[in-house]
Amino acid sequence: MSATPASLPGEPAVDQALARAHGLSADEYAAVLARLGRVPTFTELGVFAVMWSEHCSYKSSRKHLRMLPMTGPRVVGGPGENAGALEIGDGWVAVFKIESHNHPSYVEPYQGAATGVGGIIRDIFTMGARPVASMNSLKFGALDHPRTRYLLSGVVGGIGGYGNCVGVPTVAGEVMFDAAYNGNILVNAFCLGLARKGELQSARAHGVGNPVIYVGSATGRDGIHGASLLASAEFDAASAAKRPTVQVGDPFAEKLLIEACLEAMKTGAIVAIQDMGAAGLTSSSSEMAGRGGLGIELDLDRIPLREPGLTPYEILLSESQERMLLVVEKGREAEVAAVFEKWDLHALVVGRITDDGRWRARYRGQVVADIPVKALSSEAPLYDRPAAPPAAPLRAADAPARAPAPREALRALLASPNVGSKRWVFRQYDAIVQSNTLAGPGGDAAVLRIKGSRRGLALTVDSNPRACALDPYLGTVATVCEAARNLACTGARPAGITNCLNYGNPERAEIMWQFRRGVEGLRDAAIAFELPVVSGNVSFYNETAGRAILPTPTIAMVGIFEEIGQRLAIHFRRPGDCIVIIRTAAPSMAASEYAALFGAGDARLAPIDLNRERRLIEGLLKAAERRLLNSAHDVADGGLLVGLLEACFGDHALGAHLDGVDGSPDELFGEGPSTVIISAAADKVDALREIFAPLEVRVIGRVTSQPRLIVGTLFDESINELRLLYDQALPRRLELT
Amino acid sequence: MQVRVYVSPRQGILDPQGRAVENALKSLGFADASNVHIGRYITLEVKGDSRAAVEAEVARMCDQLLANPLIEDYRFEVEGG
Amino acid sequence: MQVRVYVSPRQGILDPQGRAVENALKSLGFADASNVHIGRYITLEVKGDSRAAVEAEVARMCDQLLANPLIEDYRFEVEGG
Amino acid sequence: MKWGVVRFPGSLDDDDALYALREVLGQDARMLWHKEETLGGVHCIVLPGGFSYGDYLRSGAIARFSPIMRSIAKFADDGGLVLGICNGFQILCEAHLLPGALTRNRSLAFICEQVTIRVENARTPLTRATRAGEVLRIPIKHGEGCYVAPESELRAMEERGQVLFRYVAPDGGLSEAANPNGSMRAIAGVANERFNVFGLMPHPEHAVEGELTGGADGLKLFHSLIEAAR
Ligand SMILES: Nc1ncnc2c1ncn2[C@@H]1O[C@H](COP(=O)(O)OP(=O)(O)O)[C@@H](O)[C@H]1O
Ligand SMILES: [Mg+2]
Repeated sequence: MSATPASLPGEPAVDQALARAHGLSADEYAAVLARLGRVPTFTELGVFAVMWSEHCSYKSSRKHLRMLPMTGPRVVGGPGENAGALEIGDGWVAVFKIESHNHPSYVEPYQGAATGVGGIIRDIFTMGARPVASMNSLKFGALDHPRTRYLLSGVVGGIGGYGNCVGVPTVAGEVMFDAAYNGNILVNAFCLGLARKGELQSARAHGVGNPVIYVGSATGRDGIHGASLLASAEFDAASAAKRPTVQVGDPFAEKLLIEACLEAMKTGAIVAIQDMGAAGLTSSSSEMAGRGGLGIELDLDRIPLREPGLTPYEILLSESQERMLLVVEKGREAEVAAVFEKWDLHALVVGRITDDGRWRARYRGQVVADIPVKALSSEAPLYDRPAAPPAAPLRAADAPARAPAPREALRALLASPNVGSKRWVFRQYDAIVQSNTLAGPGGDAAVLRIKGSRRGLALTVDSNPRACALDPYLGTVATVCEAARNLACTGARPAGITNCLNYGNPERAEIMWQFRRGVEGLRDAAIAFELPVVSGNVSFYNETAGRAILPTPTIAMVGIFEEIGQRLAIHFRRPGDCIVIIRTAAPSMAASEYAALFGAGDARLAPIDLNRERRLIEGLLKAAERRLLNSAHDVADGGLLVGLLEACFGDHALGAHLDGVDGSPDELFGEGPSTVIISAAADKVDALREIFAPLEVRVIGRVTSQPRLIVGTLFDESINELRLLYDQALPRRLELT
Repeated sequence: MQVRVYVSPRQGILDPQGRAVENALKSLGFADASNVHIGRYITLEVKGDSRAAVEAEVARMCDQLLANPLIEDYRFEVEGG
Repeated sequence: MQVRVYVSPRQGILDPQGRAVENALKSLGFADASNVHIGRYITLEVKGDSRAAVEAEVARMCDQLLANPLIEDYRFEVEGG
Repeated sequence: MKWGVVRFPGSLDDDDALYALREVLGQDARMLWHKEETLGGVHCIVLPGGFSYGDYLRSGAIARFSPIMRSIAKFADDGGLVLGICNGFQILCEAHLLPGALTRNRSLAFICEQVTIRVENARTPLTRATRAGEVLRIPIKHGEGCYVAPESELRAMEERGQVLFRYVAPDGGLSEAANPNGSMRAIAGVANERFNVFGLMPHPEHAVEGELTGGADGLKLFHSLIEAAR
């Protein structure tokens, strides 16, 4: 029945050179010819190019990602679905994922970041989960780089502009500035949704003859080859010519889609559903058919278009936002359409499921593409690219440039945009809509309640590219440890990981080595903490003119409270409480902000003892459960004193008097393996010693009602004054013109 | 001199604002309205010796700040001088 | 007919966007720019029998939806027909 | 007392308002769909926060024309109680049920944070459970909350007591820094001349659970309305 597909009049002739221009290597083009048994049509070439791009096929990373532990007693839903899901108790399932939108955000920061948020939210509700929380991880170039402020305000504006308008609270995130990102910023967006167990939606088509339905915005020329090809090639001057039309987000359309899709799912008539993300209609249709082992036929004349004259090639490759593709039980189309009409959306039948395993598209009575579904969905090329460590370390230790007085060092650290408060950023995000946010941005992790349950969730996203630059393996292990600690400091038990692995060009052996070591670090740490990696994303080619970003594996972690009443905050609460630190190893200057400001970085990261890290986590959880603690805070950027001050910066204007620290720069400002600061009543300290053994529980001072930071004879400083430095770190740099 | 700059969404770029307003106009009973697009209307004064000099300066302002060339087109008028 | 509507902040109403753009222009070195105001530029097509009919309809659109008379002024041009 | 919370397609705090009324305050509250025209015999209508119709043009400009707004205008005309929160406030202004307009924040940025507001008139159905001069802690989250009205109108509103809340520092004092969005006369909330229609930018429905989330000062406003309807 199927006529041999042909290119349309006026379309370029397909040959190896054109394939090359589409990013397909000679071998890949040969594989296309072999799979089809003929020369592809122009449309088919475009389809292969996007589906076999790095972004869509994970061809360089897939082999390594298989190392990651993806299963566990809480994991639900098989691999291959759109996002991972975790059972969290009381019949609830949490669906979460993080994804990059780096290149689009560099080109057009507002829309790039906005559509990144929109895309990840669609990934979540497509699974039948209501999106309840967002986070983001942002890396910018140096603040004094001419483009940084523009990119920062655009990205933050775009995240807020989209997230605030769809009603998903942005509850946590991170921001870092480093010259390594001058030419390649990173925008990684996370979303978590909740579903009732048993109500997860599938993206696996079944039922031959079932109609394929399109809902959402009309298709335009946006982002043709956008996410797929742009994110699969280095970013250089030449790519300016390749630059796709910028995708513009429409958060109101997304809000309608969220509500309408979740409501339509309740009819039970939806067999499969997937958002049209990268490679739009092509990937969503071929992946749904592929998972079901079936075929699919699309009638391109029925696709709603935003402007006339789009070619089949453009329709299939468009990355217009806010679109969903559904497979619906035959005969129940009207029922589904009625729900969408309620939300002023139109559900259009644009194709059907077939039994022949082919992915076929018709346009004006002619077949323009006819490809085995498997060739698109599961038979993309796979590479084992060469990997080798670099000849010289990425970042050598600087000679100590100078050794500032501790008082001066502390002030410089507090005023550093990497250490100071990120309030300028997160006050632009609605963090409280949905009324579940018990702790929003500003703590170690966000805390959400689940209404009608004693349970709750904690969320954090972390990365440590400077550590990864020194050692991509240990840096990743350290990042996982930090995320787990951030959760445990709120009293939540770490339960699952999602990750976004941002690296340079994988065709270079040293980048591939960084990547492989990163995945190994993630694997080892995840196994040590018994945490499944339920979803993730890889972003390669983050380099400009041959200069790659620092290796940046971003780890988002979700923790569970069985009893939300046990949650802890970072702020000291009672004058007279003991201030206690617990460490897994001696602090070090390696990869610290102190080293970045003053030099004096160690060339090597200290090894990490995962058993001790785990003790620390378990100790925190047990102490929280027995309600021994009044606060807990993880020491991160800036080191111990900065951490102490953050614990003082609560509503109560308390202070700290330390007499148990040695006053060396390493002790006061070192970061490196883990330290947590807790406060507890003096009569609880013995119980803490028992719980944390063999880790040392060291009492270093007392919480005071006087708002001063007193460290032996070294300092006696006004907390309010230091707080001003910390609060103004970003505004002072951004708002002065 | 008095300058008026008109910035509008580039053709083919999604214009959610225009679409929302078009729908609203329709539902208000203005069935005759179509193809609605929304951009920015910027007025400013620019000192300069000649109209040509001002025009050149305004073009630079547009390229650098007033319009985003990736998603917007602009045109402008200079009056006086 | 082709219609262009210009909506601008009413005199005396705070126009923080205009001020921000003015500051940004200054910091980019455009010292000659002043009195910057930012409004909306709306283009649309309106079917109608006569120019007068279209003008009357557009005025209604502006009063009802396109501008808020408390804070904004508008004017428009109709072309063709 | 029966409450109706209006759901526009882009409403976001509709469920939060319903949660506060039902679960926290134990009230009889129902959702009203924007395409409906019947109000179901409620005593008080809440127009919640969000982006009613995307609000790309001006906040509330399009929502004002929805079918339910016709009924609400009539309801208000008959003396029914109407509370607009954030986007609801914007809609009520656009619909001319409240004076003035809400424009972009002075900083041009969206702001989400706890603010403190001072009660300026405690003898209204929305404020009777508070004291004049009392400072309430309630969160805001908006990009267009800068209240503007002609000077003559503002003077008349002040004389009639229509200015209900002002942004102040925690000690109750007025200051530039305490005015988060640049509102004229630091106005955070107003009433109509008849004192049955109210609008405010802060979100009382996000300040009903004490320690848990945003404080409990929002309860005072809901309690006021409950007393008033008695
Ligand atoms: N982009 C962002 N979005 C939302 N919240 C952010 C963002 N950046 C930082 N934050 C918040 O600021 C606080 C400090 O961030 P960070 O120093 O990275 O935390 P930590 O060191 O504990 O991981 C955290 O509560 C974080 O959630
Ligand atoms: Mg932390």
